[in-house]
Amino acid sequence: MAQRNGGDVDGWLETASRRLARTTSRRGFLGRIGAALFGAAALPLLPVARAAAQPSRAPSAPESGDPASCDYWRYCAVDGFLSACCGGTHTSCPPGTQMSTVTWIGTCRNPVDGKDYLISYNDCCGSTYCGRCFCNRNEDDRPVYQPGKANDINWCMGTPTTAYSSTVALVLGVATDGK
Amino acid sequence: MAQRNGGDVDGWLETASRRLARTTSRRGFLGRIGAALFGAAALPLLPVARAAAQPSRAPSAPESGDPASCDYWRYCAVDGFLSACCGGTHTSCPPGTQMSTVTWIGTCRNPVDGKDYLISYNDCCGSTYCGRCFCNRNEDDRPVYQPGKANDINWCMGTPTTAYSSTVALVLGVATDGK
Amino acid sequence: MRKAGAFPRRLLATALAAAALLPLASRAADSLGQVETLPAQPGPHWLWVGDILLRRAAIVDGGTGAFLGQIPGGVGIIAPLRSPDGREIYLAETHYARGTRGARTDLVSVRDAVTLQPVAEVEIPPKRGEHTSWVGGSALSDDGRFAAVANMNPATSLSIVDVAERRFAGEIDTPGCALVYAAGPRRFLSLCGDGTALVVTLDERGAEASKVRTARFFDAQADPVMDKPVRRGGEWLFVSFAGVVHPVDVSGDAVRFGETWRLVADADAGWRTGGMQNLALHAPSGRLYALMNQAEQGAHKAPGTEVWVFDVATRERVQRIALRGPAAAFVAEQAKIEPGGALDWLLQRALPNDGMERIAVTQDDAPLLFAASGFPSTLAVYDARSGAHLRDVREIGIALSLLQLP
Amino acid sequence: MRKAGAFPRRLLATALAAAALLPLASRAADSLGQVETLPAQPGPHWLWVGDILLRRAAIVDGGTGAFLGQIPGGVGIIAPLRSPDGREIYLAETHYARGTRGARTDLVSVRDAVTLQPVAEVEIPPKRGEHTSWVGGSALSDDGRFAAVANMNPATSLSIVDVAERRFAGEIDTPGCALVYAAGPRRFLSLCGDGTALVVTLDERGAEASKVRTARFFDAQADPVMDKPVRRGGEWLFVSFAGVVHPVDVSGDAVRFGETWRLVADADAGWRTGGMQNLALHAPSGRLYALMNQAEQGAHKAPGTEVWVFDVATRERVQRIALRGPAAAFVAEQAKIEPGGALDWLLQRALPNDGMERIAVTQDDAPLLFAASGFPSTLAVYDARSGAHLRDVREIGIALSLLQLP
Repeated sequence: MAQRNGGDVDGWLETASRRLARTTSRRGFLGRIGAALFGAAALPLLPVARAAAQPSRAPSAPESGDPASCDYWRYCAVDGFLSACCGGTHTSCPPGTQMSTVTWIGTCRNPVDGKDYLISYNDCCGSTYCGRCFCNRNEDDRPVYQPGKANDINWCMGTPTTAYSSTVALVLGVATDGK
Repeated sequence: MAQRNGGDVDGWLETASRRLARTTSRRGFLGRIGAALFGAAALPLLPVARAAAQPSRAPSAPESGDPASCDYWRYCAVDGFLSACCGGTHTSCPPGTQMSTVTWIGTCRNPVDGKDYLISYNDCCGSTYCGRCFCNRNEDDRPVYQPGKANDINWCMGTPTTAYSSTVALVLGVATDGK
Repeated sequence: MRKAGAFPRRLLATALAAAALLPLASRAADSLGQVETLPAQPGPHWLWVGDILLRRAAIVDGGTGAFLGQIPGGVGIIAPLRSPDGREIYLAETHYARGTRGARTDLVSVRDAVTLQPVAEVEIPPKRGEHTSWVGGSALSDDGRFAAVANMNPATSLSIVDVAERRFAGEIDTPGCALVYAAGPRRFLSLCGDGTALVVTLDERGAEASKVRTARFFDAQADPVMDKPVRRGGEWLFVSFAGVVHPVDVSGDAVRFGETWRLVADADAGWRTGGMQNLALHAPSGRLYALMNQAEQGAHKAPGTEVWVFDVATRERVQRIALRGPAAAFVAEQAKIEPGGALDWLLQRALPNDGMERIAVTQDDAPLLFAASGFPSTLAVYDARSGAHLRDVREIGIALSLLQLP
Repeated sequence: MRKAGAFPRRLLATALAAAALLPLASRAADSLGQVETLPAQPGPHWLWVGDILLRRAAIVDGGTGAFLGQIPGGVGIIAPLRSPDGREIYLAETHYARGTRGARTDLVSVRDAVTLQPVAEVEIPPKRGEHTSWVGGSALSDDGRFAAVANMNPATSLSIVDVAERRFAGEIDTPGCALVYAAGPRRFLSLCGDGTALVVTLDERGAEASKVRTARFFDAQADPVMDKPVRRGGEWLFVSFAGVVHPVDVSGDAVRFGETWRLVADADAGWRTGGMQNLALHAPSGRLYALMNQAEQGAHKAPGTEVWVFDVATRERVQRIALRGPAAAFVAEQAKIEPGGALDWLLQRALPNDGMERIAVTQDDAPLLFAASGFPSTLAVYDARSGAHLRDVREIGIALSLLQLP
């Protein structure tokens, strides 16, 4: 059935099939379920930060980019389905879910002002997998025994159930520490 | 990016992609989950036959073919994952399941002796979807309000749970009626 | 893009230093704990999209392709019902205490339609039936008071729930008949194996007031009607295996059967109506949409490559809409190829069109036609009047099932 | 092939004619109600294969590619444990009464290893942790008496189950430490965020007899060990982000730390060990298999394109096995292209190799190396000695997770 070797295939079909294969394997729909189901990033040992207990005061960070894209600056340490693709936004959970009160913190550089911001990756919980816009950026991810930095952990904790649906990325403030 | 029209693509890649597409859409793995989740075929109105109450006496039908293939003669009215691909055989359920006691009956012609046999399509229940060798042959399938012939119905009834896993095809005997 | 680790490492060096975060967190810019809500009434182009493996019904806006939210279901059919005032969503659910084993609980859950949060549940007998199309598994009485759930174990009955009082109102046997369709303020209709229908009327408390078998209105042996009808006001339209339309008028005290007519003219021999959900109806214009195929066997279930549009008043076919193939749509999605371009055109030509399994039509003045395939899971959106392909909704699920207007 | 409908139609014409079947059924040739069982002991080439979406662990024979059976799990980690005598399978499970909501129940179920049927269950506190790799979520003490389940909510602890008495034996706090690995007849080991390990010893009733933090054996900040170790007898081998092997000897009363050594020589700069399950070990030969990649970021999680084989005694690399790519394997499966042919060869060349995420090695004298990818779900089987590709196990699941020897 095969008459030619791989180098002879038509450019467009090879391109398409490579794109297909790549997206199927890593970014396609199936890839977005559970390659790593959840998200995480910075922070110390237990007890981890209880985001819900923290006040909201400062003006938001200046913004650019698409919150429905994995490349969006706040997602430098995200690992999960983007709430922005699931009926929520990058700062709010989809209807029918609850935002986790326990969270993990990343530090991402905002391209607009060049500053580093602390980002809280809260999971949206209590529903099924959203299944859209899976993003996994493993920079500075740590093992599960360093839970505050482990993005392999299901952080649906402090919610009525641990069922994971999607993830938001909240700006907590400018990271003024140690830079 | 596209330089040629569809008629110019290399034969082998087109063949492969067509096969891929066809099998992906209908016979590939995803296609085997739930295109129709369950099976069914002949029989009258309620109450449907309770297979477990029926005796086993006659010699088995002469056999040819592959019980792990949709083309196998007993599967003329099957709709589900083949038990033979799931840890069971065409006449026994996989470990960890229970065989349904309520069933639907098909009439299939055995290519070896040319006779028509009554086939009981019992579901294997109490586990998750097997997900292998999905077969759906809709010949003489009827609507759900004719349940004894409706292969869209989950026939995991009379078992501890209705969780569907796979399906067997038992020879009940030669169909002597009305031929 | 990211400045690496100086901050977290320093913190880590200070064991149990969570408190150290608070001064930083006090500058928080985004509010915590925010959860979106939906508008009080569904949008004109919304659609529920069921998924067997993700076990959910998702709300999609066909006009924008946006995914608006989802409600999780249990084992089996997931088919949300919306209260007439739009405020609540009722969902029949089945759960096992241990996933696939253990005690079974069937219930009708009540969700707030704005928050999608569960607000109540009513337990019903653990007898709910399960079938693949997910059509006719439950229904809400036209006055919005009673939900009926079709049981099959294999004996058939209806479980009646008083959704206003959050109360199980009782079970009504429907021997020889199955499924359930709304048929009046306090009335439901089931189809029977002998070609009749069973009309169940409820009293003020949801108990059986009357249960009447109609005359035979179709030949159950020679040409049964498919169990996936559509409704326009007081009339249900059933289509038989051979493409005969059987109108059933439920507007009056007695159920009446209208004159039958054919979808497939002699000139169209070889075409049949088929698929898991093969009819849709745009009530304002009286247009009936039928999914058509040319399968040689099992045509009543085979996916369709075209949608034929009929004027119910004149019984004339007014349009044929050729559907794009699901395989090409799936490949285009995975490869992020936009519809309408050259690559998309090539894909549509290069890949076989295995047909779509389900259709739905919105009820507004600029109606959309949805066509879906379970595997690969694709959801295409067309202009229901022109037939023009508008978009494919990307990443819509793993194993699509019921399409349902909200 | 099938003779159409004369029989059923005639039967249908006779309403409620089920009884008419009995004379026919009395000629039944096949026995009804038969369910397969498994051999008393697992085969040498068996493998458990987890699936996140199908919520199961399947048993596959790598030697034949046969699918032998499955056990369903609940929400979260599905990682079966087998009793030392081979007769029972223990599985930590989490269930919600309403699927994704309602009362939560955590338990350790007991299944007969021959029938795969559940025979008992022991409820534990609803605190079980969930993480993606599924490694280290539970463990069985070496004497087979106690199962330990790693909790995280986010406080960490172990739930201890006396599997012999089917009894919850208690909860042991493990502050600052997480996960669980067997480390002796009545002993478990957890890893701690500061580079130490926590050694928990049980008394005869499964209560805490002692709980000791070891010295620091790795630098938790500069080069932490990955949480996916492998065991050979009394020794666990942990590999750090930078590829340093940390042996941990649990054979004696005190846990001892062996001399570290490197998987990646200077000449191999750019290669790292990574993936969800990136180590395997053939105990009889002392061969360590490591999944290797050349990722620029997040290498500890990136899928691997090669497996490097090391002799643990000499610490020398003895082999490199190039892995076939998952995308090509997936396409070949879907298109039913057999490995080894020309089309297969072309697919392997034409499609990019994104690497595999998990490996496992059987413990017999003719060991098999398994390499799996979650998405697309592919499971490849290699000769673990020669590195030759033997087969791909087809239709193995939707979202593969843990590979585990039975």
